[in-house]
This record gives sequence, structure tokens and C-alpha cells, in this order.
Amino acid sequence: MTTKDQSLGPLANDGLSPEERDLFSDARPVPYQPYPIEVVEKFVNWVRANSLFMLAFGTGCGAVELNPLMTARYDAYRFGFQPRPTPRQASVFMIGGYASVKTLKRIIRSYEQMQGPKFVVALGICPVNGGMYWDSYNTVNQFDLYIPVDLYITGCMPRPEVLLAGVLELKKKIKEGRADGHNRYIENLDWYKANQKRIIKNWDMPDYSW
Amino acid sequence: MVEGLLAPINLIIAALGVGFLLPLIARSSASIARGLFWLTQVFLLLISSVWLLRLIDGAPAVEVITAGIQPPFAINLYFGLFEAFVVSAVNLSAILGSWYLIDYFKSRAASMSVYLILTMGISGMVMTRDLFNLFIFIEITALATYGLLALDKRPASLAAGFKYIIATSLASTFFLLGTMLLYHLTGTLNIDDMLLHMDRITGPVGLAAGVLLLVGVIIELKPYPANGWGLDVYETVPAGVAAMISVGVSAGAFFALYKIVPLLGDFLPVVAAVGGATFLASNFIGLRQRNVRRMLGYSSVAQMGLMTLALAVLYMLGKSEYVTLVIGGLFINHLLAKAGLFWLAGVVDRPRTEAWVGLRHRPILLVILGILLAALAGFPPFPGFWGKWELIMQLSAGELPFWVFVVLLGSLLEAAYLYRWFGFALQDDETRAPAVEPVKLIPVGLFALSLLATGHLVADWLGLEAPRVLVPIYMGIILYALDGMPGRLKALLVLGAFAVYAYPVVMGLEGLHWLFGLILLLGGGVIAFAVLHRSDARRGFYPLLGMLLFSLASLLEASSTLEFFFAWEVLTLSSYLLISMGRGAREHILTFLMFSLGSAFLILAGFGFAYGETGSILLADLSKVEKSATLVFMLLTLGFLVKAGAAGLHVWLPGAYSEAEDDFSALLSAVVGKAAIFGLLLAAMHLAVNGVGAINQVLYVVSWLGLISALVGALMALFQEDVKKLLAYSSMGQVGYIVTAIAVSSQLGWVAAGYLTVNHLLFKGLLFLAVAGLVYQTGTRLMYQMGGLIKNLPMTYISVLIGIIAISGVPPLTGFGGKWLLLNALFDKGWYWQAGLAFFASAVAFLYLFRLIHTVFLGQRKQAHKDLREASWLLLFPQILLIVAIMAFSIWPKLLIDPIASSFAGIFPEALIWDGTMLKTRLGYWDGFMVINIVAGVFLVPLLILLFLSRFMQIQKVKQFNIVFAAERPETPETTHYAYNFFSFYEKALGPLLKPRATAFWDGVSEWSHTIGSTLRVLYTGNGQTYALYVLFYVVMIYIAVGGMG
Amino acid sequence: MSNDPKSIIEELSDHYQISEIKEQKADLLLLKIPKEDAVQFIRELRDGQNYTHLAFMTVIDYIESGIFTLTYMLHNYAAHHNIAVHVDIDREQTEMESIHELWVHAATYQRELREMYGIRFPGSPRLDDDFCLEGWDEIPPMRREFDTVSYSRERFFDREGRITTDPREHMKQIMYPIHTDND
Amino acid sequence: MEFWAVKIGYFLITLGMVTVYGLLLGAIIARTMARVQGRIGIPYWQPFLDIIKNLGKRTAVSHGVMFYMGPVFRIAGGIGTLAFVPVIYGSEMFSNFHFAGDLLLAMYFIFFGQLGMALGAGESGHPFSAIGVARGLGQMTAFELPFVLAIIAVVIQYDTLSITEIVAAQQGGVSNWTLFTNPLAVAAAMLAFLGMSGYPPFDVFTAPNEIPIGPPTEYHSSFLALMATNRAIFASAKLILFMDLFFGGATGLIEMIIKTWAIYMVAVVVGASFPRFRVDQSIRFFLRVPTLIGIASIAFVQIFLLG
Repeated sequence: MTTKDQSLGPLANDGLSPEERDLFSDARPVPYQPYPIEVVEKFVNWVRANSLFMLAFGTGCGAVELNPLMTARYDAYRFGFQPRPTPRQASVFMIGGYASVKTLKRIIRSYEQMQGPKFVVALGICPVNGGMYWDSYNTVNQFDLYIPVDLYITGCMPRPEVLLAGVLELKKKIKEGRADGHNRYIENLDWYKANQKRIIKNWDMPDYSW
Repeated sequence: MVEGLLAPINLIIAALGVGFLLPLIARSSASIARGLFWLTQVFLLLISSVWLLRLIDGAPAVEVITAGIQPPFAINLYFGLFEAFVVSAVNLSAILGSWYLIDYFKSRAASMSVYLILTMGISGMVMTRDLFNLFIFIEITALATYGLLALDKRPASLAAGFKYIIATSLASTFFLLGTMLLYHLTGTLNIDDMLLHMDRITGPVGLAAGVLLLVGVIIELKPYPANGWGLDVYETVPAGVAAMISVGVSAGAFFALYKIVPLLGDFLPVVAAVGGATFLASNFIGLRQRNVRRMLGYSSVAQMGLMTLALAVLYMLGKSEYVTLVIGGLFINHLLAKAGLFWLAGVVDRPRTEAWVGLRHRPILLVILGILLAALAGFPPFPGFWGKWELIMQLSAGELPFWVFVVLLGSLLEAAYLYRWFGFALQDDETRAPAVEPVKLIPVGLFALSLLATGHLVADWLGLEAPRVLVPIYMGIILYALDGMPGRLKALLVLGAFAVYAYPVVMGLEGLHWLFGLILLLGGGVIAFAVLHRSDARRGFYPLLGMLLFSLASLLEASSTLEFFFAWEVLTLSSYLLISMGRGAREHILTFLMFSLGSAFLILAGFGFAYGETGSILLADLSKVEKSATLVFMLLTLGFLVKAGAAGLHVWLPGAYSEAEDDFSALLSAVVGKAAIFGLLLAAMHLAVNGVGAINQVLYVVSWLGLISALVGALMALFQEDVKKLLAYSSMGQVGYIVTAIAVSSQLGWVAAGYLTVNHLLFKGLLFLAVAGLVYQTGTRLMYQMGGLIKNLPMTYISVLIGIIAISGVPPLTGFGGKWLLLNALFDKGWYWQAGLAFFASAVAFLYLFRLIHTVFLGQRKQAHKDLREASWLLLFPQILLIVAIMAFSIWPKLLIDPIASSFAGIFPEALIWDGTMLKTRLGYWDGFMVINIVAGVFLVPLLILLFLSRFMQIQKVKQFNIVFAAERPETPETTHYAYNFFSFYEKALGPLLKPRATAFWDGVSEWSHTIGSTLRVLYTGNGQTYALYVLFYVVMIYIAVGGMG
Repeated sequence: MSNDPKSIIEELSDHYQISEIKEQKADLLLLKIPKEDAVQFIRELRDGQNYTHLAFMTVIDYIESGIFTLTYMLHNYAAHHNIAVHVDIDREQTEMESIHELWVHAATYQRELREMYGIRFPGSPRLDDDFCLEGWDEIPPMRREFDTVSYSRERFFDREGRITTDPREHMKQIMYPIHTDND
Repeated sequence: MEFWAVKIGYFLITLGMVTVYGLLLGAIIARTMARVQGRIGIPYWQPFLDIIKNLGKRTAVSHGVMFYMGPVFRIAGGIGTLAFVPVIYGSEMFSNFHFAGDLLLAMYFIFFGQLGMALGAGESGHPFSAIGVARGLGQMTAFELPFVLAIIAVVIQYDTLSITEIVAAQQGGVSNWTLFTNPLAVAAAMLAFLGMSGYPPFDVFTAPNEIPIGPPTEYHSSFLALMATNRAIFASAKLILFMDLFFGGATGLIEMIIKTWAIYMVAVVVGASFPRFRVDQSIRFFLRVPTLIGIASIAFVQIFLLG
């Protein structure tokens, strides 16, 4: 089942000093294929949609709108949506509003450390076009240049109801098998990496943070 | 003509004549004088030794009365076996001593003659049977000594000589007065005649006479506190002279005492007290000494005190037939060792003990020093060992526990300062190795060899099968002779010889001995195999290893307490020396030795009291002890508990186990430590099973002690950063369980003890060997400097993994069986509280075990360890054997439990029932075979499921740095590896419970001992007049003491 | 020693060239001091006058006058009084004596000022380490000559279709038309 | 052979049942907690979906052999513990492999999974895993003491180490339960149970915000699924052990479900009402009052029950 495309060779990891290079893995990720049996794939997609583990990483000011989602008023647990403290176990990455260059670096690391299939939801107007920070020296304007986004929820800030609607929309997308950000990222890894490295000047981590 | 020349009287005449002629001849030709001096000495030695041989062959003793006139106007000599022996020894020391004085005598012809006269005086003191003659010879000796001191012409010598002459003059005055009074009472001066008229020596006059006579001689022996005058001497004169004073003069004086003791029947307790006080006080003061010669001086005085004590006590008890063995042994031991040490002090010529560092790099010198010190400290096989053994036996038999205590305490103190000195000599500092002319070592070496030879002779004479008992020693000597060979060859030789020797030994044993034969010998052999991994020569290691392994065999073969104790002491000595080879062991070896000796002495006392009751030294006859069974059992148990590292008595253990060389640590913890368990079981088997006296209460206390050790060991192990220290504390804890199991004293308990012992051997050998490989590869013992080594040392990792599962008691490996048996035994006995504590201790043990494996093998690997290789296969091979054993015993516990149960068969009612593979007790049941199968099943099925699922996942192998690190990248492995102070919160939680109380207590004991030493020394003002006054006071005190008795 | 801030300043005026004294609020006094005397003066306030706390330090960019005005905000706990010490430094020769020896935490402020304005404080610990920015290689972003809009356009690529409005006008027209009357 | 086939078959049934029950119990507890907070909470099938979702993950990373085997050790520990505890008294089907060993075996086997998990987490190289393990193990030693004391009291009381016999001795009415015959032991054991179940105030070893859920912080995908399954099995096994020792065991499935749920609720209710202890505080807590109660329970048995 695991078809590893090694034609492109391992990653260069040239942001690291030579001594540091063998501390990190330099393997190149490969996209996964759907399950050979379609029913299984559909079933699993349904399950994935109903078991959304969100990475609890407040990347921007919008993260403050995520907390009410878990309270009695909105109770996102009903929809199988729950926070998870480590990227390893999470499947949904909520980008909480604007992303500064410095945060973007951490977002990339965390995103790459999540295990596929994984989904990205960007909330607020800032990830879309920079929002009120459009002219900042420090805030990215088009978030999807760096990370594949499955769903944008716009607004400054979007209220929890909107977020909830977004979650439901995401579930629909997953069920239909259209949330393919994970594979898109890996298939276009070089493009994404070039974009990322253009703005992140001190790239002192491996090219792909396993 | 020849016969005439050889007449004993010539010992006096020749020395005297040449002595007076020498100064004259020296004026004309110094070289002729020197030639004559040597010739005379040789002649003296010749006479005495020829006579010694003749007397040994059974020739009658010679009585010499000169000039046909009766004493006191002529000389009356008696030359029997003892006399010949002592005179020969003195002459030998004199001639060998003058070897060291060649340069000294070149400029001092007069000294040569005084030296001769001194020898003559001593011979006279030994030989004469006439009190007045004795007085004369005492005077001659004293004057000659003074002469030697005065001719040295240095202010210090002069001052010392002055004090000396004042005191000895006083002494001889008293002696003369006493002689007069006795003559008045008995009308004779001959000791033998006086003995015939003992009945006349009565009343106040008789008393005064006795006291004066006694005091006269005793003062010569420098009793504490009236001995301040005698000690400067050792420091100031050349080593050869000091040796002569220490050995020769004291020998003469002591022989004089020996002669007059029969006259002093009533005063014997006082004499004993004088000896005992001197022995103890001098050794206390010796602790404070940093000057080698002064220290040796105190040791001399102490030895004289011990001999005085022994002599008096043996006469008191009417056991004069043991005088030969006890006094003879102690005497020859003292003579050879002390003379040798003084000479050595002269050869090395470093006044301070601290300055002796670097001797390690002069192997011959070190070996000689080692032999002499071992002899002096009473280690086997030297004559002092036999003497002390018999002395303790007789003291115990005579129901004199106080004196037993004094003798043992004094000996312990003496060993403390002697071995502190040796510790300096063992220090590794090549730049400070002394330069010594080999020729100078001949006499010392000769004495060292004589000590070995006499040791053998005494053993032979005692009727022991000397070659068998002494086999560890001979192995040591033989291997030492072969020490030039390549390391691995020597290792193979040791192992081969051991295998050949041990196989029939094990085959010939049965019961408990057989079980421990397997544990100690088979286990020892397997673990000792690991020494092969080092290819360097390891000078000195293999002889000592041979000695150690063979002494284990001897321990098992021992049928009498004497043989047992002999082997035990050899084991102690060889482990001490082996530990001292560790690089950082210096600080810990003295503690190790002190506790080991303390333990040995407790055992000795125990054996002594057993002998006292039954009159037998057979081990089997220990079970006949009834009246003093509690005492004997307590002493033996305490002794063995010290070696088992029970809480409070464990302070020696961590240092010794961790600082010994890495492969030896395994042997030390896994095998040598088990000797104590063997001893405990032996003692319990013979004494505790009957439950006489208060033994059950003792066992109850022991059960708590064992578990407290288990808990303390586990808690201390939590906080160690040093991987070997962790294992050392772990050993302490695990042995604690064994001790408790023994204390349960039922079939379940002892089977548990045997099971735990075997298991501890397996897993601790495994862990120590694995750690040895680890330390060897990484070059560090600190766990936080390691990490992530599983990929580099996978086999070692598996060893440690199996080891910790076996230790922690997690099913299905062997550890659980031990815990199950132990807890069942405790429940069965009704010791519920102990069971709770045992549980808790084993849970705490789980913590340090995880830390061991985590911080070393898991977590982040340091960049420096990137290219480390797996440990040598020679080191892994014994580990594999041990793993195989653990696995086999895990699958078939019956393999292990059946033999253990059979070795205790018939002692207790059966409490273990086999039902197929199921083991049942009154309370519970356990089917080890089934458990391991079930566990294998529940482990393998999920594993297969996971492997299947893995086919549908792309599992990427990543490095340890590919972690979620709060979205950051880890900085360096050092900062990412959580290892240092791993259980700091536990320390915080338990707080004051974890203070090192035992260490503080023993530090206190050491401190107090030194303080006592200082306090006792306050009396020494250095002022001659004060010393003279002390002598007078002393006489008065003795008079009062004796009068009070009368 | 008087607790009254004014008398303190008067007292210190004998030794220091204090100018532009202004009592902003009851508990805040502004003053200016020449660059050379500044650290000595602050030390005097700290040790002699009980202004033991450095609340913050910051800088104002007067690009028109070609100066940076450093502000040290000192606080007196006993009197609950603040003194803001202004120090003018040249915008081109941006160097100032460090006060990290007076307050350890000043080093952090100085790192920030170094990063955001390019002011150097020789001797201040870890001065050149990254503070907020990582791997910044342009002119310091808070200096007023730094053109943040073109930087953003060049780097972060405006998304097509974005509309920018003046917030004030936008609010007036769309969101809150009623309020415009009362404004 | 046939004996084994039957036994294994029965055990598989028990195992499946217990797994389902354990997962459902988790959902029930979560819903109960949600109701307390005024929420509806997760659907009942959420734990199952989570496990399937994790099994359905398509990528994973492995830090090494021990990392890979850690969850296997863990689940083996859980299944093994269940295997050595009889679930329903008097039922051949639900008695598992209790005949392989007694109470001591079950108690020591609890460590098996902990050790394997700790090793796996250790190899991940994550410092938070190690910190979590250190804290967890440290706390475990502390609550082990009152637990063991309580068990000793029970063993003295019934004079046997066999779990079945302990249950048998409690049959014949509520008043025969250890809960009523030896309340001190039960008190000590239940306090220990609070620590064992990892709810507040004793949840510092998984502290999600400080050391992201501690030991399993690097685990994901199928590994996590195995661990979640084990959580259900292991928790149930422990509950069943407690039920057997202290609450009269169970003679039927319904009784078992009610009793174990009730025992679990103790930890949940306490957990819902308390903030978190630091690990040294929880160690000290367990070594004080619960230990004293444990000691008192042994004394109680020795004095009053045995005379």
C-alpha cells in the first residue's frame, strides 16, 4: 500500500548546519492513496468527518473566538469536534486569524507534524488578504501561499456561530472527500517550500518537520 | 671445638667481647671493625639458629651457669626452645636491621659496638633465669638503647634518649627493689627456685615485691599512659635502630614479663588491664598519627599491650597451653611485620603518611607493604591471624566478653590507621613514585616471605589441611608470579583453574552448601568471564581475582568456623584490594575495609562464643549452642548484615560497588555480596530454626531491617546520577528483601530467599555487566550524559531491559516469582506490615529502574555518541547466558524452585505444593508457565494487529529530534534530554525523610574516635620530668589496684 | 531629603542641566537631560531619590528634527511618582550608554530598541540577538523612513480584489449614519 | 487443547464485551460531565469513531522499535490485567484466566503496561513524555501504598489471595461486602483509586496544557487507537478488580455494569470538583491520610475481625 516515490531524493535540509543535519530526518513525504475499496474510503471519510481533533494552538487573535465553541452555549463536542493538545494527534488545524512571519514558521512545523489526512481551517479575514494588517511589515497577506487551506471563514472576527457553521461545512467537504489539502501540500511541496523560505529568513529547521 | 664455639653462652661473650673491642679496632682500621661487626652478627645468628634447629629436633634445653659460681654473682642462662626461637629472631632482625645501617655505621664505629651490646642485652634478657641477671640485662639494654640514641647526636635524639633513660632507670630501680624483696622472702634469685617457694611470697612485703617487679618490667613495655617517654625514640633514630627498639627491645622485655608472670599469679587481672588499656589507648592515639614512624611506634606499643593482655588472660584462665600459639603467633607476626615496616619506612623515607602516594607504581614495594600491613592487621594467613583467632576463642571460652570487645575494637582501630596509610600508598600519582634501590628491599622482602611461610607453618601445625585451606593464597602467589603474561591469557588461566577447582567442590556439596555452591561458584565463573573483554595486562588484578574466586570456594568447603573465618577474611582482603584498583575508589576503600573488618570481627566474636559454649569449632556444632544462642546469632547476623549492606550499616556499599572497576562491580554485587547471604542462612539454619532464646525477636527485628534497607536502597537509588551508584543502592535494596525472607524462617521464606538470591545474581550480574560495557563505551558513568543509546548498543539495551523487568517483579519474568514467594511468606507468617512495606519498596524500585533505562538508552542521543559501537562480545556473552537463565526460570519456575526447596528440605514443614505447573501456598496460587504463555499471547496478538494495520499507513522512520516541541525545533540533544535530577519532585515530596542519617552517624563515630585519640594524647606533654612523674604515678596506681584486689 | 518631586529637581538642577521640565500629571513629571549626563542622572534618581523602578524605556522618532528621544520612565514606589527622563540622541549616530547595570531588565528594552530602531547600547547583554523579529535583514522596521506598505506588497503580495477604505469615512457612510449628525 | 480453545473463546468474548463497555463508559462519563456543565456532550459512539478515525490515519512516524512496541506493551498490560481478574462470579464464561495466578499477579501485572508505555514514550525523545512518565510513576508509587495496605487488610480478612475466594466470601447480601465489613480498607483503596484513575486532582502527569498530555504526546494514528482501546480495557479491568475486592463482585452483567459505573463515578465526581495537585503534593497527600487509613484498616482487621 505504501508507495514511496523516492525519485526526487531526500530533502536537502540546507538550513541546518552539517552537524545538525543528522539529528533530523531528511525523508521526503509522499502523498497517500485512497483505500482500494471505495466503501471503506467512504466510511472512513464519514468517520473522519465525525471525529475532528482540533489542534489547540492559538496562532492569532482569532483564537479567542475558539474557546466559546467548547462552552455550554455552542458545545462543538456534539459534532465530534474537540481540542487536542498535540499536533501529532490532531486532524484539524484552526488558523486563528492573522499569521505573522514568526508564527508562520511555527504553523508550518505544527502542520507538518500532524498526520494525514489533515485539514486546515483559516478563520478571519487576515489569512485571506491580510485584513487590517495588510500593510504590516510582519503579517502574511495570502495564507494559502504557504499552507493549503481547506476552508476560509471570513470576518473580523467571525463569531462562534460562524465557526460552527464552518465546522459543519468542513465535515461536508470531508465526507465528500474534497478536503485534500494534505496531498496538495505534498504534491506541491517544492512550491510551498519556496514560498515559505522567501519570507522566513532564518530557516533553521529541517525542510520537512516530520 | 665447634661445639664449644656454639655454646649459647657465646651469644653473650662474643657480643660483649667484640662490642668492647670494636672502638679500639676502629681506630686502626674502620673496615676491619666493620668486618668484625658483621662476622659477629653472623656468628650470633648461627649459634642461635643452630640451637633452634637442635631444640626443634628434640634436644634437651641447655642450662648454663658460668664460672662455677652460683648466681647472682655469675650468669645463669636457660636456653630452651622458646628462648632459642626469640633469640634467633632477635639476632635475625639485628643483622637484617644493620643492613639498613651500613651507611650509618660508617661514621659511627661506637654505634656498632653499642648495637652489638644491645643485641647481647636482649639475648640476655631472654635467656637468663635469674632475677638479678635480668636486672643487669635490662640495664644493659636500656643503656645501649640510650647509647644509640645519644650517639646519634641530633638534638631530637638526645632529648628522646634523655627521656628514655630517666624512665628506664626508674623502671629498673623498681625492678631491683622488687628483686631484693623477693630475695628477702625466698632466699633465691632464680625464678624457678622462687616458683618452688611461691608460698613464701605473701603479706605486704610479698605484695610490694610483686608490684615492684611487675612495674619494672611493665614500664619497659611502655604501658599507656606511662609511655610518653618511649615514643619519640621511634621518630628520631634511623629506621634500623627503631626497628631494633620496637622489635628487639620489646621482645626482650616481653620475654622477661613472660618469665615473671608465673610469679604474679594474683596480679594477673591488673596485668591484663594494663595490657588492654595500652592496646586500646595506643590504637586510639594511633588514629591521630600522620607520622609513619610514630604511628608504627604506637602500633608497637599496642601490640605489646595486646600480648601482655593475652599472656595475663591465658594464665588467668589456666590455658597456658595456648600461650605458644597465641603469644607465639602474635609475637612472630609483630616481629616480622613491624621490623619490616620500620625498615620500609626507612627505605622510602617519607615521614608523613600522606607522602606515600605513588607507591602503586612500584609493584614490589607495594606488595611488600601490603603483606606486612595485612599481617599486622591480623589478616590470614599470617601468624597474627591464628594468634588472634585463638585468643578470641579462649577469651570467649573464658567468658570474658569485655576483653573480646577490647581486643576486637583495638584491632579495628589499628587496621584503620594502618590502612589509611596504605590508602595513600595506593593513590595513583606516577610522578611521586619513590625511587628505591632494589638491594635495600632484600631484608624486608625476606621478612614478608617469612610471614607467609610462618603462616603456612602455623596452619599446618594447627592440624588444618594447610594446602587446601590456603589455596586462595597460593593461587594469588602463583598468579602473581605469572603476572607478566598477557592479560587475556591470565584471565583464561584464572578462569580455567577456577573451573577445574570449583567443579569437584560443587559436586561434593549438598543442601544449602550445594545451592550456594552453584550461586557463588557457577555464578561467579559466568560473571567473571566478563574480565576477558579487556585485553590489557591489568597488573595485579588477576592474582587477586584468583584469590577472591578461590576463597569463595574455600568458604563453601569450610567445615569449621576457623576455616570459614579464614576464607571470609581472604575474601575481604582480596575484595578490598580489587576495589582499590578502581580509579575513584580511594575515598571509599578505607570505609569498605573498616566495615568489612567490623563485620568479620562480629562474626569472629560470634564463633568465639559458640566455641565457648560447645568447645567445638565445627560449623555443624553451631546448632548445639543453646545457652548463648541468642548472643551468637545476633553477633553473626549483625556481622553478615554489615556485609549485606543493611540500612544503617550500608555506608560502605555505594562507594565500593560503584568505584570498583566496572567488570568487577558485577562480581562484587552479584556474587561476593551473596557470601553474606550464605553466612546469614548458615547462621539461621544452625541457630534460628530451633527458636531457642530470644532468637525469634531477633528475627523480627531483622525482618524490619531488611525491608528498611529495601526502601532506603530504593529511595537512595532514585537520586543517583551515577549509573553504578544507582545499581549499588539497588543491590542494597534487593538484598534487603533477601534478608527479610531469611528472617521469615519458614519453608516459604527460605525458598523465597533462595529464589531472590539466584534472581538477584542473575539480574544484577546482567545489569552490572551491561553497565560495564556502557561505561566502557561512553567513558562516563553519569546517566544524564548518555541517552538515546538504544540504537548504538541494542544488545546491551536488551540486557538492561530484561534485567529491569526481572528486578521490578513485573510478570512474567522471574522477578515476580520472588515477590510472590516473599509476600506469601510474609502473609503466612502474619507479618502484614512488612508486606506493605515490601510492596511500597518494590514500587519505588520501579522508578529508578525506569530512570536507568530511560536516561541511558532512550531519549535524545548526544552528538558525541553518534558513532558508538556495541560492547565487546566477550562482555555480552555472559550477559546472554544470564538472559537465557532468566528466561528459562521465567518459563519453568519449577526448575529453580525445586532445587531450592530441596536444599532446605526437612528443616521446616512443607508449605509449597506443586500441582502440575501450578504452585500453591496456603493463601494463593501462581502458575508461572501459564502466565508467561498468556502474556505472550496478549502481547503477540496486538503486535500482529498493529503490524497488519501498519500496511495501510505510511510509517516514516524519523529521528529523535523530529518531535513536537511546542512548535519549536529542539535546540541541542543536551537541552532536550530530560535526565538530570529526574525525580526531583520526589525529593521535594519526601524532604527531610531523605537526609543521609547513616552517613552522618558513621561520620560521627569516626569523629568521636579521633577525638578520643586526641583526648588520650593530651597526657603527652613532651616533657621528660612529667613523664618520669607519670611513671611514678603509674606505679602508685598499680600498687593501689593490686592492693585493692588483695 | 524632600519627597516633593519639584524640590528634588531643583536640588539636582545644581549639578545637572535639566530642561523642559513639565508636570504632565500629578504623578508624572517630564524632563530632559543631555545625553552625556543622562546615565549619571538616572543613577542619582535611583540611588539618591528612591526612584528604584525602571517602568519602561522607549524611543520617539523625530525624523524631522533628526533626533531620537529616548524615554526612561522611573517610578518611586514610596511616593507613587513617575519621572520620565527624555534624552535626545542623534538619529544618525544612534548610540547610547547602556543602563543594564542599573537594572538588569533594561537589557531587554535595549534589545528591542536595537532591533526596532537600530539604536546601539554598547555592552548591553545579548544586544544583537533576535528579539521579536527573526532573521530581519532590512532597515529597522520602526524607523519612520522604513516604507512598510511597499515592503508588504513586495513580500506578501496583496490579494487581488482587496478594497481599502478610510475607516472614518466608511463608518460614517455605511455603519453608523446617525452618529454623523452629532459628530 | 479443547480446554484452551474454549477458554480463549470465552476470553475473547469477555474482552470484546469489556472493550465495548469501557468505551461506552467513557462516553457516558463524558456526557455526564457535559450535563454538569450544561452541555449535551459527545455522542455515545464518539469513542468508537475516534478509534476508527485514528486507525484510518494514513501517515505515521516512528521513532524506533520501542516507540512502535510501546502501545503494544500497553494494551498487552491492559488485556493481561483483565485476563487475570474474574469478571463475573460463578460464571464460567466470564472468569477469564484467573486460575493462572492470584491477586498478587494481577497487582504486579498492572505495572507491565506502564513499563512498556514508559519505554515507548521514552524512545520518542520528547522531554515532556519523560516528564510525564516520571510524574506518573512517582504518583503511582505513592497511591500504591494505601492501595496495597487496603488489599493486605482484605487478604487478612478473608485469609486468601485468590480473587474468586474473596468474592465468594462477600456473597450472601450487601452486608457481607468489604465496603461494610471493612470500611477503612475501602476508604483507603478508593482514595488510591482517585490517583489511579488520573482525574483531577491527580492528573498532573497528563497535564494537557503544560506537558501536552504527557507520556503519549508523540503518539498518533494506530498507536493512539491502540492506546485508546487499552484505556477502556484497562480502566474496566481495574474497576472490576475494585468491584471484586471491595464491593462484593458481580453475579451478572447488569450488576457489574452498575457497580463499576458507580465506582467510576467516585473518581469523576471528585475530578469535577477539584483543581490539580502538583506531583509532590499528591505524593505527600497519598503518603499521609490515605496511608494512615490503610494502616488503620489493617489494625482494624487484626483487632476486631480476627480478635
